[in-house]
Amino acid sequence: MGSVREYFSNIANGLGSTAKGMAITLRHFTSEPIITVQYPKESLPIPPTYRGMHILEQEKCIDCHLCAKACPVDCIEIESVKHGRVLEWKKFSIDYKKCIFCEFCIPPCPVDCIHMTTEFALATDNADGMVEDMLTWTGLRPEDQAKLEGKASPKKPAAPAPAGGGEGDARSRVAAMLAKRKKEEG
Amino acid sequence: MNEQQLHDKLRATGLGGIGELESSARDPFVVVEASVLLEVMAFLRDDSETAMEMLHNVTAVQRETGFDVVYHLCSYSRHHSLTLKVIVAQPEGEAGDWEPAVPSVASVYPSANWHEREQWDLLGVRFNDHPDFRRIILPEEWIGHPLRKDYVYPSTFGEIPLELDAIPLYERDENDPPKPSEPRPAGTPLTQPPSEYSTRPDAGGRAPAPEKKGES
Amino acid sequence: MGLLNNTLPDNKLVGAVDTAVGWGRKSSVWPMTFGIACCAIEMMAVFAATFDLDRFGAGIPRATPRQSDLIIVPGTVNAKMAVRVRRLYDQMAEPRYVIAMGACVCGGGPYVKWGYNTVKGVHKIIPVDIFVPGCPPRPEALMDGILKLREKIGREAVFARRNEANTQMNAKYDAVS
Amino acid sequence: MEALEMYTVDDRSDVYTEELKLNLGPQHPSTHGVLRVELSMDGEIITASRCDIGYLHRCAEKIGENVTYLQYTPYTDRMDYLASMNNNLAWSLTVEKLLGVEAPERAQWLRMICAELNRIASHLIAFGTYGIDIGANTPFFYAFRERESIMALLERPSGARMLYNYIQPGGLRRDVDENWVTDVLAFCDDFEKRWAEYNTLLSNNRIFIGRTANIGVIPQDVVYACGATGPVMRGSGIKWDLRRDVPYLKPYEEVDFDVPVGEGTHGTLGDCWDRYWVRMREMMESIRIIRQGCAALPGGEVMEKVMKKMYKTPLTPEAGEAYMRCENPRGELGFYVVAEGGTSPIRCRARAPSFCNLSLLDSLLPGTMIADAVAIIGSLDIVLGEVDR
Repeated sequence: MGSVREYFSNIANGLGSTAKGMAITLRHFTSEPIITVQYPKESLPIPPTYRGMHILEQEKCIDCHLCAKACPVDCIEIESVKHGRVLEWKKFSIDYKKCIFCEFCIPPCPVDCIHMTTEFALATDNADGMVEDMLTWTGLRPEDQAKLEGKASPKKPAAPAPAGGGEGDARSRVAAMLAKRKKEEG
Repeated sequence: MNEQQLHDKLRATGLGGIGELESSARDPFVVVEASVLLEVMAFLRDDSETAMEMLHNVTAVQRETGFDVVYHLCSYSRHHSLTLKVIVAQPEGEAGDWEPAVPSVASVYPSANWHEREQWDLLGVRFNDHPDFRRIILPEEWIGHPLRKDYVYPSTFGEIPLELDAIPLYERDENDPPKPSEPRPAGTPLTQPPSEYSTRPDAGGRAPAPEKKGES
Repeated sequence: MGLLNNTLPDNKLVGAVDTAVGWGRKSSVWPMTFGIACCAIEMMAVFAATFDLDRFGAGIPRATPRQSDLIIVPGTVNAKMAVRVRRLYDQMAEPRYVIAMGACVCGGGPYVKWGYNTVKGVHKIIPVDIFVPGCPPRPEALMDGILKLREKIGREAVFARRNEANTQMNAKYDAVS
Repeated sequence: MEALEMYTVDDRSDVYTEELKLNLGPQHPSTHGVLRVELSMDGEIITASRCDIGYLHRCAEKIGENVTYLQYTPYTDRMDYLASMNNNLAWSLTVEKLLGVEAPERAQWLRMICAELNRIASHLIAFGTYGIDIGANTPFFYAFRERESIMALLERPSGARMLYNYIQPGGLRRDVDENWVTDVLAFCDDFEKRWAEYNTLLSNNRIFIGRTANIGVIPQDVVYACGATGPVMRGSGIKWDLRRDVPYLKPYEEVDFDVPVGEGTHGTLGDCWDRYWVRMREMMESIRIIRQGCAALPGGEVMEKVMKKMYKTPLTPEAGEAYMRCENPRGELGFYVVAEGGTSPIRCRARAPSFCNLSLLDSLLPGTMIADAVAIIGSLDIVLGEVDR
């Protein structure tokens, strides 16, 4: 008889504690704020320190390869020809198939030209499409070309770096770059 | 007890083959002959003053002259720890695939079981009288012990391609199977860095020369 | 299906069927409960309340490959695991889709150089539809990948591509294994 | 074992059972990753089990011998990916021990706060997935909601959601922003209310107790013999916590907290419920530590000045070796590093807590029912990334 009572009291206990849990769920259903983020329309707030896709301020870059050296996975490839202080760019690519977003490429830069942005949506259906080209132009810029051909004295640097912190500049460039990417895609 | 007292205690047991307390490294350690290892371990575990209840870690280290097998013991009731080391020197004229052997301590500390299997798997150190001596992490058919300094990186494992530029399985032509790639020299990584700049010249670990920077 | 494809004219009716079936498929992409490594935690975050993949009809992770349409490969695939991944993929019913999540699965990631044991990208083993790089990708990035996959499914002709491609691929795989 | 004898040595000789080999995993929703267990079954009773690991082996120790000390920090993230902050901390402390430097005071306090926050996040995953293992789906959603808040907090200074790479040899990569401490304290207040709800939802649920109490009992001598640490050890009633007994960070000496141990509340000491309950109470202890840490947080630098140049020139410690133990959410993580000069160590061994905890499994499973096997694996709370490395 006792075991039968125990059996049914166990069932009653189980149902009771389940009901308590359901009460909590019901309370959350009615009174808690909605936490779901409707992703394509909105996104979680991303802090400005977020380690997303890189951005390169090409006119500042002095081709020192320190970022490539610091990279633990060798995902940065740089290729350029130096004409005195003028640089002829061939390649500056980051392979997002390898990149682990560790941010070790940022602190060694002596001229502070490589940054990380908050861009994260890199999904693609192309196996070779994850190598991003960071360059805004390749080869020489027209004014450098003219100078080199005219054997102008290389007193002035070809592209004077903008004075002061380039933070705002980099951000606006990110915006432009993202707009460009969006345009290409759709 | 500190390490010095533990060492004195060990010496007082009268067991031969217990070396000096080396304090040259950051963590002091005691070098023990392989022949008395089990006795030393059993003493450290059973003595009420040392009371080393747990074998925390077993590591094998490959050095140029041979192998070190390092045991980290710690006591939870007495709040102290001790590092023991067995040094197996590489005999003259032995090739790179030489397998050192030490006695297994799994009979004293069962926790050594998996640790020792892992060291065999990755470094090729034999543990004699181990209860279940086989690979633990890598597949049974794996060739070589990857943590050896002269390990040759494989390009495939069975049919599974392991190289970055391998042809995918489903794109292979059955009439024209891919040629087996050239065996790479020992110690060469699977992918070469894209340019001479993007790897550290002394990444091999042993070369002590600090890097010279052009910029600074 | 190839027969149907050859005999049916490319008319409005077939187009309408294509659209309808494509809409049905893309609105119920059921992923498989399959976690390997770090990325699996972010994948679980996508299934949880904050991101709620159920909004796209993909929120019912199935425990068996037979019932699932999508395999998200979240985490490093090594030599021992690659055989299992291949087998899981083989067990899935057509139409089946693959999302490679994370840098390791897209092309080796951090283990590309010294990883004696890791497969440098799961597309060496199974055909991949969408790559989501990142280490690990944010949940939003994975959802971006799933949205891209939905677009891709919607564009697909029902009677054409996948059957042909997969029969050929399977024959080739059977030959090598 | 009693149950085993009851079923195998029975007199119903007309009931013929055949031994069945069952593979649990590597793809199985309740093995917490890619663990494979070969089970020999007699009906529903497990007679023998054999663990097969290595499905997530990622060559971490080989990589450690080939990259610099700083570059290895992101790889430690990927070992125990649920507690990256603690792994970073253990690695940084090992390198600091090797170099003989010490992080500034503010960095030490921030390290402690971040590590404790991550401990809560890690235990939340253990709580949520354990619920799923037992058959309760709802706690998973609650756990992930709170985890998202922690992710958001840790993302602000570190810049990543999961694999932070924030604690580095010599200190922290950057200081926290000015509102961070306030937000952490607000989270603490919020979390205490949620924690009470968790207990109603799962801990005190009658069915949950029935599934976990008196299951998978680990006696104390087995804990020592198999080298189990962390909540598995404390669940068996051994009061040991490196944070209290061998403080590896200065702030741990100054803050006041308890070490929860299993008490055999629902029957035997050291069962699955005890291990689960130790984790739940550890979350509250972490909240206590975080509160005290936030109150006592000093000002100053967060990175040692001499260490800042490591980003450009790789660190080159002198020849030597160091072994450092840290209390991770899953147990004691030990890094053993042997340096011979040069920019990389010649041996970099990680003693992973999950690896040792998992070695218990083969001795725990025989004699239990197949449904309890899932409860036992879940209560050990393993992370396969750490088991295989």
